[in-house]
Amino acid sequence: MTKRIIDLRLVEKREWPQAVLLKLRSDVEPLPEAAPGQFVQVRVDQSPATYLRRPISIHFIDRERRELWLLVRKVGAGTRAMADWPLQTRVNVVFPLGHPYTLPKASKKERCLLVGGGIGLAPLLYLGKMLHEQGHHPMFLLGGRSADDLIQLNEFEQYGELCLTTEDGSAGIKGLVTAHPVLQGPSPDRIYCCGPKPMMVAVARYARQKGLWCEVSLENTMACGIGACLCCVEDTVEGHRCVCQEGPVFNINQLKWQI
Amino acid sequence: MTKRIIDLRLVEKREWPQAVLLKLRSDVEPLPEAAPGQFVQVRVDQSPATYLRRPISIHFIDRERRELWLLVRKVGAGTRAMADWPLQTRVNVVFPLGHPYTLPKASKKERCLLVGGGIGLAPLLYLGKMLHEQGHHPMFLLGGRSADDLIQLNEFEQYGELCLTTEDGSAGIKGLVTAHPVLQGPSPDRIYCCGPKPMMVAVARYARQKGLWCEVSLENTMACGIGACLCCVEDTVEGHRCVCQEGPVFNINQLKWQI
Amino acid sequence: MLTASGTFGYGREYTDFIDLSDLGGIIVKGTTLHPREGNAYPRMAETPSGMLNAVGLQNKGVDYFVEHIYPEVSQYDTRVLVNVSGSTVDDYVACAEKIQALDKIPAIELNVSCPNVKQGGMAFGVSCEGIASVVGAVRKVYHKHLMVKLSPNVTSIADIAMAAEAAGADSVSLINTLLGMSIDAEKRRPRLSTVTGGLSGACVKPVALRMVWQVAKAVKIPVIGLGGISSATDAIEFLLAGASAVQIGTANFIDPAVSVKVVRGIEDYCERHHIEAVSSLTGALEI
Amino acid sequence: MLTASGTFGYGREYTDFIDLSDLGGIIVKGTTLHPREGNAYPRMAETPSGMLNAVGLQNKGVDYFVEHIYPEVSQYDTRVLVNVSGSTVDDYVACAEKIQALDKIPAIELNVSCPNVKQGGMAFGVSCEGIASVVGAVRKVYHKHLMVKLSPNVTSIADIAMAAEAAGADSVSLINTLLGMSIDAEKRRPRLSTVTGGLSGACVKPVALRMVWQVAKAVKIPVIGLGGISSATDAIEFLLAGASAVQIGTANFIDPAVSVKVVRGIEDYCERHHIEAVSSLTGALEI
Repeated sequence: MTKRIIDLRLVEKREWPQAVLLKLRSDVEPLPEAAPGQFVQVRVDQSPATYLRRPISIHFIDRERRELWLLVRKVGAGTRAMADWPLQTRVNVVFPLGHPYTLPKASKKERCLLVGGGIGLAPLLYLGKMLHEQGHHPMFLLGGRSADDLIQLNEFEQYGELCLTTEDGSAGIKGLVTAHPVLQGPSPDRIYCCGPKPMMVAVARYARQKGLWCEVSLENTMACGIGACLCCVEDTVEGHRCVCQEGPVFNINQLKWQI
Repeated sequence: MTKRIIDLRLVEKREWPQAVLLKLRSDVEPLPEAAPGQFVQVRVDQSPATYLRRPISIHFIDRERRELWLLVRKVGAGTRAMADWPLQTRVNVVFPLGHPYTLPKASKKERCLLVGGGIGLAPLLYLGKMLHEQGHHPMFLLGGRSADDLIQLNEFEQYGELCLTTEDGSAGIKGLVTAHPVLQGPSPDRIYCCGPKPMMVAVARYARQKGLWCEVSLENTMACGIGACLCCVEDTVEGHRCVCQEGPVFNINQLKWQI
Repeated sequence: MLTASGTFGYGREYTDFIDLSDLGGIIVKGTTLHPREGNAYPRMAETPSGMLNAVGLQNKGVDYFVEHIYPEVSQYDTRVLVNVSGSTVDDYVACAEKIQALDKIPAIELNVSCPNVKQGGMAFGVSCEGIASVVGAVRKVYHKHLMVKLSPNVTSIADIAMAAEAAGADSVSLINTLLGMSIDAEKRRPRLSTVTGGLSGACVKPVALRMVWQVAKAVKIPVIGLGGISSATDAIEFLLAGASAVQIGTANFIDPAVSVKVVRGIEDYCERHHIEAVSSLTGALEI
Repeated sequence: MLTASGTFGYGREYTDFIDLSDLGGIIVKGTTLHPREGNAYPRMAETPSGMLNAVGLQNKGVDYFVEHIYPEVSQYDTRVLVNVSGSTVDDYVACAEKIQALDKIPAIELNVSCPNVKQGGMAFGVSCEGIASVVGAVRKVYHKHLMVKLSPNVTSIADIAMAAEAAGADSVSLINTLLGMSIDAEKRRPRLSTVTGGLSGACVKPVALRMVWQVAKAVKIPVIGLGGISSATDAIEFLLAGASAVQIGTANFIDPAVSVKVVRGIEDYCERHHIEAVSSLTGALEI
């Protein structure tokens, strides 16, 4: 997949207390091919505090409308500036970047558990859609601090069953995702995970104990996003590897996490 | 006049090829007292290229509507970012700053010639209004490269007669302001001037030759705007003086210009 | 929390915006034995997240200060320190002696690091011998608190700080400005009349933090940190790196009320983190 | 126009965005005699108008380069230079010799200024004796163009440059990164695993320009300018200050096509100003 630098236009926006959904449209050319788990590097010129691009995972791609959807947690100067963008803002992005989630072969229908915590649910929508389209059976296990974090649920519902948890019990099961009873049921063929590191470690531990296939998506601090600066390295069984290029998605067996 | 740091709201905007008019309203409190020739320091957070505030002269104050009008030439990153502000933008300004134009005594009606070049016409609107209100007879001599530069004329007209020049002849007399025949007529009692330095030097030379009272407004590059950093100094007969504090308005006799 | 010399005038420039008694103190601008007109205009250029200045110690001289400024600033309900500059050791000494006679000035900040004046002190500030000669000479005649402001334009600022300490400094403040330059490509001319000038503002903060960290490990006297501080968070970073106090400089130009906001913000941080004494933050970086 | 070492990988990371033949050349990343895993994560912190990095010369060693990378990069239709780093003089010499054997590498850039590695070269780059020892030793064995990359973390970069010139350097490039530091005030921890790191990006441009100006006046060999260049205007400023060529570094991270835009922008500038040879801009600053 060829990486491109492309100007998009902000055509729709939806805001939650912690996050914002940005729908960016390509007016001129079709969007580049991209796969679930890949990310984009977004230029944020509107703030003196954002010198570097902001890496944001691909939430969804609507190929017909030439729309790239980003689900962004308002956490720092850059993401807050993005949330303040008025409609029609011209947004410069580099994409697709990074190594995507590994999809099962279409021939064998598999049960896939997609586990997302906080803003980590972002990449799972496009992943769920692709799995659903290929005839697999995605199930979404989404966790947050409170109901405020569990967003875009009507979108997720289109592609699979939802299992929800919140730490404060304001929606779904009270507790962390690992407390959800679905994990006590029949084992999935694959686990895809994205979220805060402690949550991913817990999910990886579950997978390791059950001997399940599991991929996680990391978000190490990065500069270039294209494997040039070597800043975002993760310590893997093959040594330091760039999260932006050889990740963000890694199989848990590649990582040297204590699990 | 007490200087204040105050948040205003952009309520109206009008754009020309080279300039933009920004009307900023105070929602909460009345605007501070300010006099013609004073300026404001505008914070421009929306661009990484604008670390310092931008000094902009007061174009007009509509006290009833609590509006401060700024007429801004789109010349650099800061002023272009200002021109891109959407309506409702919260704008942080420090004002009023600097030493204003000297108004004649209200008791004696004087003929005042207000000479503006390019964006230098900005401070003359509020000055013209104040002169007009006090019963003086302001006449505006406004010059630009082309008709595009001669803006807000319907506003100026409310307070006095207009004499126009353009370098390309697209409006008014073709040539510089000093070529306008009004300068060959009866001498005004006072000349107030603002514009590019060569134009102000030419006007100052005219005033000196005729022995006329003349004030000019300088726009030396400045940082603080309140007399603390000593960056914007002008060489005067009393030594280095801060344009932001002891100016921007100086009588030509205070300056060491070669006129 | 102090306001940095050369960025706060004589304090009165800011009284419309803040109450000076809310500050730990102010350091009034560089004062020299003889009056100085400073450098020619232009003296300032904006840079990415910072600015260059080349003011060149414009001031009316120490005698004018004593006679006309001191009576006013001595009334302030805050500590007033005087930044002392010079071209020769004798100048520094003479100037320091005159300030010492002023009851309400508890300390001077010796500026051995101004990059904008030929013989403006930076020559003293970039070698251990140079700094020892000035600090030692002033120490002999000046018996109140002697703060020495260090230049960052050196290979090892820790060595310079140790030399200042050995020569009798009571504290060091750092960093002064980094020597920089700005060019107008269209006009093919430098943007400052002096070609080079001193860089300050947010852009220098990473360098300043590093130097404070290095110096705090090297000396026993208090370190006062400055360089790009514009928020309480910035200030706390300097404390964690080893500063006992901080100065706010260029940020005063952007927000004339920033100094008070930083004071309040540090209080909030301490409350939020259950810290009783701000001083416990000094050097509390967990490596 | 070259792309700076450590910011352009081995060139292939950028071929989706630009045609390498549009560039004057690329400098591939710091290569050492032995493989290096580099520093632990985190290695990067964003700063106002810049970034700190502490990569620590991660690379697979010169033998891997010769065997696996060279065959690919030697096919590029652009000049390929190799940045050579080391911990000892012998390492530099051995590494340079191995690169010399590669036909399609016309020059090396000797990195005596990496701030992120203990014994990473910066110790050599901050004294005249240090730089003379490395440059002199490499010069004896390396007979192609020898560029030496200078550290800005020094009191007098002109002195260092003169020492490099005297020891046989064919050109000097500057500046490498400024040593800086970043702290997370909430966690009270440094943001880099190495505590300090190298500052680059737009924020350092004023310092880089000043140093290029100082060095260009001090040496006769060509000066290659870098430090915060992200536009043709920036590049032209360095040429006017005395650079014969420029490198683009951190800006490649923000706009992967910036290098080609700078090349085109310089052409536009020359056309607009009726300049026939770009070389006539070198040192053309009007003081």
